[in-house]
Amino acid sequence: MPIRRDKRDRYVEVEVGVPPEPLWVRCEACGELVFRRKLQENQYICPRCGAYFFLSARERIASLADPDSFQEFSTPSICEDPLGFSDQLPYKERVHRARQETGLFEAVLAGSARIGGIPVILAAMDFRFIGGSMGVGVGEILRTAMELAAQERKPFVLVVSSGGARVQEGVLSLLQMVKVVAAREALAQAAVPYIAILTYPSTGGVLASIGSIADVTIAEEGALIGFAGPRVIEQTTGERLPPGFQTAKFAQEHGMVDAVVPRAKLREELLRALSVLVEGG
Amino acid sequence: MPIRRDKRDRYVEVEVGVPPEPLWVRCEACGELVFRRKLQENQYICPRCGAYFFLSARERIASLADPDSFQEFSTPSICEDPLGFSDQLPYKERVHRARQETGLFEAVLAGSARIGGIPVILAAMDFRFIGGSMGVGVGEILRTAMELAAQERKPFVLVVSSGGARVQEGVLSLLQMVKVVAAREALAQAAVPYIAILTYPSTGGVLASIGSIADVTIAEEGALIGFAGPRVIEQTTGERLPPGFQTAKFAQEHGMVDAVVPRAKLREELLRALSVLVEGG
Amino acid sequence: MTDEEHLRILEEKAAELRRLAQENGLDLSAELAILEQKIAELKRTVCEGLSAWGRVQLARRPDRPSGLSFAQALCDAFYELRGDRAISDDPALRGGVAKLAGKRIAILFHQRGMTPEEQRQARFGMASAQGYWKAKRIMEIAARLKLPLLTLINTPGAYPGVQAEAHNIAGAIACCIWQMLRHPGPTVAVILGEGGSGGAVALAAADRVLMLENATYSVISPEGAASILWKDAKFAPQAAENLKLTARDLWALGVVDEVIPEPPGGAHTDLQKTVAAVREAVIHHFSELSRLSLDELLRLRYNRYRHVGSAGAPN
Amino acid sequence: MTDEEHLRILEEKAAELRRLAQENGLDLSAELAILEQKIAELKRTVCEGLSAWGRVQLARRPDRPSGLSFAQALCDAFYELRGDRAISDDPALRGGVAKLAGKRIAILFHQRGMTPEEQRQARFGMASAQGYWKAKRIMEIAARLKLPLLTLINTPGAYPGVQAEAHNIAGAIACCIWQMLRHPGPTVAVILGEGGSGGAVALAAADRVLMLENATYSVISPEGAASILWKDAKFAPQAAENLKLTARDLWALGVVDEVIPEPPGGAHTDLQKTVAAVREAVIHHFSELSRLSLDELLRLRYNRYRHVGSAGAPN
Ligand SMILES: [Zn+2]
Ligand SMILES: [Zn+2]
Repeated sequence: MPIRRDKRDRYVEVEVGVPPEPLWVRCEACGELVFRRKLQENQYICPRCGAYFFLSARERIASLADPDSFQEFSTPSICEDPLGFSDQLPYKERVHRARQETGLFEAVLAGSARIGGIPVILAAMDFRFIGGSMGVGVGEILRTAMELAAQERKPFVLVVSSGGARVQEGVLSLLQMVKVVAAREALAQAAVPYIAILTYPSTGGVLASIGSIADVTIAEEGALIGFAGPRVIEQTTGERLPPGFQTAKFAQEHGMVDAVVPRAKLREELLRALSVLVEGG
Repeated sequence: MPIRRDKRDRYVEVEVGVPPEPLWVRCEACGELVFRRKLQENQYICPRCGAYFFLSARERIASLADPDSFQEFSTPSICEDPLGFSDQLPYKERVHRARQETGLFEAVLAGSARIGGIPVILAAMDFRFIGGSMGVGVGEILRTAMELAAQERKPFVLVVSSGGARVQEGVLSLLQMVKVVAAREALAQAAVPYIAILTYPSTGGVLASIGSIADVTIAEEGALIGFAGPRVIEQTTGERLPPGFQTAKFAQEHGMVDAVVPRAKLREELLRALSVLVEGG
Repeated sequence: MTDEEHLRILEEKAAELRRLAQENGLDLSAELAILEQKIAELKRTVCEGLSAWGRVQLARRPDRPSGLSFAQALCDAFYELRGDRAISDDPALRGGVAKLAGKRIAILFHQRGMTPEEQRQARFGMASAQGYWKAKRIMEIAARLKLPLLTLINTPGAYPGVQAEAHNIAGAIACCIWQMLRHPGPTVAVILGEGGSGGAVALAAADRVLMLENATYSVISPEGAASILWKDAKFAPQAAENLKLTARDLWALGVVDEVIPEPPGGAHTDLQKTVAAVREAVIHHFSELSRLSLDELLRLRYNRYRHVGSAGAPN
Repeated sequence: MTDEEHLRILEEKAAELRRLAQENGLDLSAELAILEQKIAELKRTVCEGLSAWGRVQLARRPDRPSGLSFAQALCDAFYELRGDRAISDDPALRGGVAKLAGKRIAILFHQRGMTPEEQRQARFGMASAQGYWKAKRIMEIAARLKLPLLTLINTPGAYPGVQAEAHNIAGAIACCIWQMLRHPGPTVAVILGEGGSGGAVALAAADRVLMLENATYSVISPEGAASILWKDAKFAPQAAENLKLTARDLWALGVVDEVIPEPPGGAHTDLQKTVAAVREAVIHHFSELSRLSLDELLRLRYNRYRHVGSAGAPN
């Protein structure tokens, strides 16, 4: 995993070296060096200060799905680098590196799974993959997943962890917002429930599309939930941000989410929602 | 017309004596004695201070409809005094007096009309008739008017002037809220436009049903728009009411109305809306 | 001595007998049985003989069945949905998705609170604009997922406050009525305690409206009616009588489809029995409604409300 | 000397010639004709030769066609609808019902303002949560009245502010996209100036998307992209080039159905001509769409967006 640090707030990420994985990682919230296995056992929450480290898509799925129940979908066929984009690095190279570093095809991992025995379509975004940004690949994976959920009448569960749209795919990434909302409408047409879980971070174009229009919206305690980044807000408006701005609690106080739950209770909460939302049971 | 004074705010009503009508009326806002004909010519706005006197249903219809175009509907057949209600006066007696004083069957007058040549179904409430309150009679007249509008595909225009539900008809008056919303749905099913004009006063159960769900909502400048009365709010919550509370401007600032217009421009505004909302033209 | 005072004395005596029996190892079951029978009779008399005003008092008891705990007892499972998605979350009007007798429903209910702190938070069940905007949102989810809709009503009325007005509480109530009328599935409303004016009717535009025996449903509080019409709040009992706000009166008027009997002494004396009775009634009506096609359901619903109080109507 | 500077000098000369001719009663029409031809040629060169970054500058001009005055010029009649019915009214996103070529439509557009005061009020066309909640409301009215929907887009993006976040601007944008996708009638979006990210796409999920020749449509501002990807805002021109944000680029990508030519020199140089061109294009597309059944319309719309960027897609 690459070193990624977001200075905006207290949430921290795994400190890494070269593979194989380092034994110790530092919590940026409290400075503690934590034994890696201990961190894993504690669901990537700092045992000293309680700060949330974000989860990779695979870790997230492992934490929610019944053991061995997840069956990954095949990767979609998409236009790679549709704009021929290049900044300090060619976009193709960025994608290549992200794939190598994460072992994922794109910033979201989707498949069929069971949660407490209930068959679902489950997708989790991965912030390590170019900031969990949504481009054509993410859009296609989500669309396919939702259309299958509609067809098979299985609830769709999405764990959001995204900085927003994939800048390097330009308007095509913007239009993925429309694509995933269209697929969400397919779910609605089939009266199939959709549950969104907002984690760190749920921002930008992903929040302003598929992240905000679930039937049930659960926020993880450590989530960051907002459309615009705090720096952009401060720079554009000169406003001072209130304490706790864009936290899960802020979203709850402003009526945006149905529940805020700690990571350790997320699966239980999801199961409670699912068992009410599915017929029978 | 009876003497009616509402102490809540600066809006005033016509001071009366025995028929024939008195030559002079007093403006309670500024104390001026105004020559009656002059007041009429000025659309019942005090020529000295600009305070709005409310209009009777007939005056309102005359001010909006093309001359001689209004054709009143026949009165509905309703249960009179369905609860056998009696307070300081039997309810039947109250209705009887209101009918005599206003020359109306109920607190709303409805019929077909033309506005700038456009055929419409037009209804105006009359605050003099037991505070413009909505009981079974008002509910029936409005329902019939809307169902006819839906059937004949003519826009429905309603001028609200109501203190709320007709207390003396108990739950039956409460259920008129449901009745008029059901008829409003009939308009929607027929894709027929509905324009509400909120005047002094638009409150209680009428605002919380048919008054708030038009396609176009125009407030007269002198309107009072609110669900609960200022005294109730102060007594229940102990809150101090902000200046301008529940005025047309307050409603506009809080996104509740599409336009606020002075009485003299109401017909013109209505015509502008209608001519866009009807096909052809 | 009123029946109620008599009842209290008998209940104290029974409690003492039980204590004596336990402390001294005596068998007083025969004596207790007689006493308990008397208590039961008296309870029935108390409830049956209640004036409209007496029922208003009963309907307002903070320990009336209602709110979250009642919804949870009623349903096999309940998942709460919160927030209006634009302003905030109102603790006085709550709801979500639930399972009732194994079937999925959406549910909405007023929360009054029982402790003073809960009551303050929930404003004694007076929901604000945000509550009704949330209710509309949950109704839309129910429509999308094709869930039957159940509402449990117990509110003095919608909240009269500056912020409620600023967020258009009137429009929110109107939209709830409208959405309930359009709901593409069966709808049942149960008035559990107070059914107070606009705040109640916002959730009551249902295919079937049921009332607990001692619940009330009124266009205005008796005190409000008394001070407007009699110019003196002391006339509240008289206003209550005139307003025909009791379950039986409204059943006779054709406004209410079924009066659900309460345990002797009132619903609060035996919540479990009350839950069971409400549950049975609700399941019965949903099951009846589920036999109708959607077109029929909507047509019957519209007709029900289109004709309230017109000359040909059942009342 | 750049072409633009050259153009300004020639325009000043022409103005002087006209003044001379008028003041002195001279016939300088021959000289003027030559000059005007040169000006026209130069204008064409200026526009055709524009870099992506040049077009970004052009698209951002405060005198670009957009807003209320443009909507009024475009339509035969316009009646504005205001307010989100729950919070307030946003002056940066406006709309209502209108007549276009004698037919009823609903219309939504960004308002940027031309004077500094107007611009401050309208936050330079950055609409807040309330604006998008209002837009959703107007879309719902359009659906109810079965009106075709036209959107005119010109915004740097949605407003990034604390109140916008508190009122759930992300949810409001998502709901606009959703409602536009469900709209039971033809929808046409025209990007007139800046089509800035989420604030633009909220109104752009249409059956047909048209762009003025010098308009832009982008996932992020070039400055934003430059500071994120190049870590230096000075790379904005390079970012602009890479982002493929011009009308022609997007037409080539299949995102845009038609590029509406602007008068030589840009849309702001001849608003009347621009209005006429937009009007003609919009009427053309509405007329094409009106021939489709509702089922077909929705199917085509869904397919359009379901396949953006997938391997089999037209781009
Ligand atoms: Zn720590
Ligand atoms: Zn005066």
